[in-house]
Amino acid sequence: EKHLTVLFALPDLAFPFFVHMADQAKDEANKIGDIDLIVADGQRSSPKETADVEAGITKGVSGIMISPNDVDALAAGIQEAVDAKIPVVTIDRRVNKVPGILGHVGADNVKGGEAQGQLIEKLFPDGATVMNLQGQSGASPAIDRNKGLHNVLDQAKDKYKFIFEDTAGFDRSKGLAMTESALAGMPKPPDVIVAANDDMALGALEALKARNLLGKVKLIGFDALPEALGQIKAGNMTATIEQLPGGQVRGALQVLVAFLREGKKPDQQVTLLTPIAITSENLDKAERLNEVK
Amino acid sequence: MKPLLRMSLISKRFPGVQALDDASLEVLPGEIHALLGENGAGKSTLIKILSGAQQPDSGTIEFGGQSVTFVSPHDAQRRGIVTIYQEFTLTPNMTIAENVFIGREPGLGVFVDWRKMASETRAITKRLGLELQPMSIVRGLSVAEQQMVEIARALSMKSRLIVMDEPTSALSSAEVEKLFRIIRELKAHGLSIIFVTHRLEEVMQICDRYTVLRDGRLVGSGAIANTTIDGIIRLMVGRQVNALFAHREKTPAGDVVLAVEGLNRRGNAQDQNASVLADVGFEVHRGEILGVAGLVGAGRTEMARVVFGADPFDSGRVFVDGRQVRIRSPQDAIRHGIGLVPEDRKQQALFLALAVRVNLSMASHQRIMRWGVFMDETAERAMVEEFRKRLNIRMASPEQLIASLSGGNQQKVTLARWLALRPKVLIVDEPTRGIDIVAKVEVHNLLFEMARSGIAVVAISSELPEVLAISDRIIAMREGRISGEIKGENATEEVLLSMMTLSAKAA
Amino acid sequence: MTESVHSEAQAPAKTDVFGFLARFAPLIFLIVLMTGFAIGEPRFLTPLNLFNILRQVSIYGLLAVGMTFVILTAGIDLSIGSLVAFAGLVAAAVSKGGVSNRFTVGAGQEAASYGWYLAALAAIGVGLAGGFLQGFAITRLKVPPFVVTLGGMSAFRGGALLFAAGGPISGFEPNFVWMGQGRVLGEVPVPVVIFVAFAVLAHVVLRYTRYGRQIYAVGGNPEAARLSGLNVRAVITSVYVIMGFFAGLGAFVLAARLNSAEAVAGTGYELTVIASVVIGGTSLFGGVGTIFGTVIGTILIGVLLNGLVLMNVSAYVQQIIIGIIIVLAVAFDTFAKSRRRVG
Amino acid sequence: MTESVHSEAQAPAKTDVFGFLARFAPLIFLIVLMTGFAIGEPRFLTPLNLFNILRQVSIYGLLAVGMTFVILTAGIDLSIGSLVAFAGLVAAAVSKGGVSNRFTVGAGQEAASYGWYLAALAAIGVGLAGGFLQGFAITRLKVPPFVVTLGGMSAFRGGALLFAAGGPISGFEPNFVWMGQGRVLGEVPVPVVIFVAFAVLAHVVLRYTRYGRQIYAVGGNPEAARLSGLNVRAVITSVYVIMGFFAGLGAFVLAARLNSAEAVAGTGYELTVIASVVIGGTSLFGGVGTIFGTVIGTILIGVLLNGLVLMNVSAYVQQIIIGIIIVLAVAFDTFAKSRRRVG
Ligand SMILES: Nc1ncnc2c1ncn2[C@@H]1O[C@H](COP(=O)(O)OP(=O)(O)OP(=O)(O)O)[C@@H](O)[C@H]1O
Ligand SMILES: Nc1ncnc2c1ncn2[C@@H]1O[C@H](COP(=O)(O)OP(=O)(O)OP(=O)(O)O)[C@@H](O)[C@H]1O
Ligand SMILES: [Mg+2]
Ligand SMILES: [Mg+2]
Repeated sequence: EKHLTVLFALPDLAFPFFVHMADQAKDEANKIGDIDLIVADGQRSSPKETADVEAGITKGVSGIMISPNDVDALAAGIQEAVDAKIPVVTIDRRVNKVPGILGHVGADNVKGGEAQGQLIEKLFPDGATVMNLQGQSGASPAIDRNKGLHNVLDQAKDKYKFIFEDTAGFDRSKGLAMTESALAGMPKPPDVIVAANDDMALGALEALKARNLLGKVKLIGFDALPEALGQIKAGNMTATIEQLPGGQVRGALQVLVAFLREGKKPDQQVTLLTPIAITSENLDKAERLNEVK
Repeated sequence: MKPLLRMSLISKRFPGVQALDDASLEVLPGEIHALLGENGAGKSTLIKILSGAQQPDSGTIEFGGQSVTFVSPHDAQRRGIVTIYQEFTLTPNMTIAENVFIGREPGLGVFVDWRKMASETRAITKRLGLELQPMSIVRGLSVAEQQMVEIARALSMKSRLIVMDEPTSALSSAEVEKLFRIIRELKAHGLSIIFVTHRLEEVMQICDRYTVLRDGRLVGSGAIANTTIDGIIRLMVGRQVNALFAHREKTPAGDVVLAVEGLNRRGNAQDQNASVLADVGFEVHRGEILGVAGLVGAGRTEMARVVFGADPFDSGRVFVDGRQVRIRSPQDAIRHGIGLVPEDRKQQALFLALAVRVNLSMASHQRIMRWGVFMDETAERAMVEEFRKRLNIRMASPEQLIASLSGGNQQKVTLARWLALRPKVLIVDEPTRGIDIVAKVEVHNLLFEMARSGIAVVAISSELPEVLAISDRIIAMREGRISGEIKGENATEEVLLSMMTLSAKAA
Repeated sequence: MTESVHSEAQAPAKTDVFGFLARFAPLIFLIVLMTGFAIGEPRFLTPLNLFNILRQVSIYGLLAVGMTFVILTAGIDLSIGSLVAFAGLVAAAVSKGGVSNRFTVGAGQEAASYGWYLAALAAIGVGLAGGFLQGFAITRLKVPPFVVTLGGMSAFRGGALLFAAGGPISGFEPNFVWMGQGRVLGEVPVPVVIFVAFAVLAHVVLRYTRYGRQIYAVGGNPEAARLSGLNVRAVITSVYVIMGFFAGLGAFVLAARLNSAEAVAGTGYELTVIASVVIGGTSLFGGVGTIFGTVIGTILIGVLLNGLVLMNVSAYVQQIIIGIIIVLAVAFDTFAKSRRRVG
Repeated sequence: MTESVHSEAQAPAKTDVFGFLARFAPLIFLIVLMTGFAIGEPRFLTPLNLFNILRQVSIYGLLAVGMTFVILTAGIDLSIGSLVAFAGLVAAAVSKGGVSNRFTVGAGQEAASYGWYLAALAAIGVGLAGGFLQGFAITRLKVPPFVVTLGGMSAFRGGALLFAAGGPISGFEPNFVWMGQGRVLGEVPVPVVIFVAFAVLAHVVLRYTRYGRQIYAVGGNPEAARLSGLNVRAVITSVYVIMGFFAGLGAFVLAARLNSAEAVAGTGYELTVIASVVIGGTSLFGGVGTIFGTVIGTILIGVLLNGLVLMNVSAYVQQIIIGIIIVLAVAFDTFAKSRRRVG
């Protein structure tokens, strides 16, 4: 067994979603054994994450796992790693431009947004009024999730009306304030509130609670955080989107280790896990259900 | 008699200078004690140590028979030592009353009683003969008024010793008289006073004893009654100095260079509608020194600033060499050959963090540029050297920070800044404020030399002897108006005083 | 910086137009803005919406009150967003009954859960400690406030992230949550009551106490204040401690309001809060400003955010408009003040 | 702010320890830091890593050079992060052959694609315009720089988001990309060359030209500068224009380096850049500072970020350490200077 040092570059460790990824990676690394895992925080900045990759190259890591902050902007950094003959596995978001990436394990954000849209279609086959809390302006997951949602619902524009759309910056208190303001300005509450992450959905939840609309307005989040799962269990939230981050990370690390220790290339270069909408009916499919106490 | 204060063998070093070198000072109860010395002799440093604002490197202080150490100004104040510093210590955006009672506001518990604060302030300003509203903001006051507020604050404190570091440098004779009256009153109540000034006549007039410092060392002390101005000067500079005020042979005045007509400007801090300048008009000739006399707040500074384009005006016309010119900024004024040496050196003239060389050349970059963009530092150094010689500026090197020069030398650099520009008209506002007697004579000589070289000099001064000594012609101002004009040789202090205090019509 | 003219609002009330304008410039600006929104969207003026606005600004408002003290001494505090996150997490952990079970999900009815007042005290304690540390660095190490609190911004955020280990802490006991979500007297949200109460207290302190005058004196001319016998270092340290107090209190109310605390809370608050204070007429150069102005400034920003959302202005355009209005509001105030008095 | 003491680096070089320390405090601090990292991780000192650090800091460095001009006049510019995003997007769109086909995917070999120099000019043009607007508001509306550029920060970000509504723009022609990713003389990254060239140019301007003199004068004492016949307004406006130039240039290099431009680029840069400048010994109160110091300050922050990652320090702890080191670096500089000259 060869001792390995693996760099895991993440876009933002201030967000629970990525922290969970990091925890899962550490756990998997322990399970596999004899792996030093270096976790680097890109702090939401592509140049910073590029610098993290470069630091990894300097350190001479055996392999790199990366969840890119932005697929285009990180291409240069990943190319450097590939050029330095360090195997790279991408997670979550796929970098097409760089040839020679060992593999990709991910669940597409656009697909996740589409799952939100499909759920709305399922819940309201006859149409609905939709309030959409978007993620941080300009950030690529925000753009992609929004795009997926619109991909689905815009096909039936006359049925599904976006009566309110604004960014709440992935932030819980903005989600709350925005929902309050929006509800105050609407003659009638929307049928469904859909948010680009669970944080904003949980903020909206507090606003709904204050106006006694809990359960009356459907509320859909994204990321399947334990807290959201708990609220779904309690019936206060309708759904969230599970991208199986733990599964992605574990799969990616296995691919990397297999290559480094046995020289085995993955069977398929790209492994896509399909994001699923978690509702009270399929809660058991959620990765982090065990964290709900 | 046992001294009230005994400072012994006080030393204080700043990087590069030994400001105090075993200096000592004794003050008796109920006396007015003059602390004297050239610029940079260490007077203010000694005072700051006495008031707890700075700590000495070595030495001891006894006050009221007890050995004391002051680690903060608060300590000294608690013991009854009250200081009026040379640099203003007012807070511009607060009211006069607040400034007077800062840190000692009257009131109940933690609360301030505004009404009481205002009435007590009014009482003190009355005593000083001032017409100031306790609730008006300090930032709008003239320099002299601010000085009076500083004095009011000192009077409002319970004290056994009041230290006054150059309180009169910003005052004209009328205010000085009021101040002296109060000082005598304080003395009569048994207080002691340390009095710093560069005007030695004042020392003769009011002080009981003196102490002279030179280069941070005690060089002499004694009773005023046993000495003369010349004797004090000898102690201060360490050699014989002859002329108090230099004299010069008068040259015939040339053509009119600058003429001002009907200048008006309204509005000040206290009153929007008051006139700061009302129908001001005057002429200056080539090679002439025009003295401008006036009481505090008479509008002399304002007139100078308006002519120089530093402040706007409402109406009026300015002519240079007979042609009307539009002056709306200092740049305009400079382009037409007008310069201004402002009243407040620190705030308005000096770049304290920059070298002497850079300060000196600031207004005349055009003269020492290469290819239109680069500074020619060789030429610049030559220029500094030229003025160092001509003006006898004492400095270690052109690269020395100007902050480390003495006041007199700073003033010479400021004058040099304008001479380098070769102006047609140079307005100097209180050109010898706060500089020692020797430097003052040098500055006067400099003004004479400027006049001789054909510059028209407008010299504003609150010191009547100075105005009388240097001017070919004198105008007096009162309440924003020109209240009189007189030829230099015909003028006396009495005549000028009456022009300054009587209304324009009566004059 | 540039030679802008500012002045105290305490000048004697004269009957001149510019004096009036100068004194009430931010209020006038606010009224104009509100009128605009009311015309554009009648629902803007409903009591429900106005209370929403007040509740939304109450946390910014508490921070802005603290920031007024800091800015009056010519200081600045960039660390408050991070400090709010940190203090909120600590309050949350306390409410959940200690650090070990901070991540248990549920409404916090566990036996070990501590009362809301302990949570509040914990948050305030963290705020005070953070503020004191920074005040100490500013006065003793003589590092400018901008730099110290920039360092604090990074360090407290790191601390918050470390403490939260990535996960939000949520689900508090009902009394805690009531402090953020409850209402009194029928309609008035509790956070608004807290905000108003502390704003009034701060106003009294600044306007009527010796300590308040000392703050203005230190801000107006620190050297003069020192020579007048004031303990300048203590005053400067104290304003950061006060800011810390308000950061802790704000963190507590924020956690209660969201029923949750997380490490990314408060990001970017510092700039919004500073903008509120400055719009309210407080000078960044120190010595000039009032709590009344700060309250107006805070509400102005809240109205702006709410009104633009109500009028359905695109999120991007909102940012542009907000940027421009901040500048215009301060320009208006500066203009009014400069006309009042000849500089 | 507080009474810290700063002074010009142009004082005569004397052979006193504190004078030397004061002059080279940031450099000494940097050397100590680098020694620490070199001991902890020998790979830190490899040429590859050192060039990486230089390349990583080159964009911050360009911005910091511009910021030095601004801070020398006692100003500040909080808008640069947003301006970088906006200018980068415009450059990207130009490179892709115009606004209409800015989102086409591919390496930009489309017929309509414009050359890299046009892209660079566009970015710089945007920067200059943004800087001028802000300088104008500061000098004419008399709004403090902090407020104007806070407004600009919001407004330019809104503009960038509006421009990039569809997401990042990426895939430029090879010459463009070379400006960010290429190397010359074997090893030296192009961005480093650009940074060094402009730093030298800025040094010459500040140290040897009349304009540089005027900047120090205006920063040191604006009133005295005005009374010496300097056009203070023009000088102040100009430094924001210069800052804008560097923001545009930085945006161009950043876009080239990442082969992509996005609306969220540059978030938070302003604070890192200001920290670099201040660590380099430039006083926030104006009139004191050098480009040399700024370069050192920038490298110091780059070294810190790189070294901590190399030594495998946990991400959260990194933030705490960075916060503390920023404060310590400035404290060391202040201390050294205060010993040289007492104020
Ligand atoms: N804070 C300081 N740092 C460095 N040098 C100083 C400082 N304060 C005073 N000095 C120097 O100490 C010496 C004594 O200065 P001081 O101000 O005591 O003189 P002074 O007698 O009051 O002069 P003046 O009549 O001009 O007021 C001078 O050389 C001055 O430059
Ligand atoms: N910056 C200012 N703002 C408002 N009012 C001012 C200002 N400067 C001076 N004044 C007022 O203008 C009037 C004229 O003052 P000015 O300074 O011109 O008088 P002066 O004759 O030079 O007296 P001083 O000896 O005090 O300098 C005074 O009443 C003063 O209060
Ligand atoms: Mg003195
Ligand atoms: Mg005057």
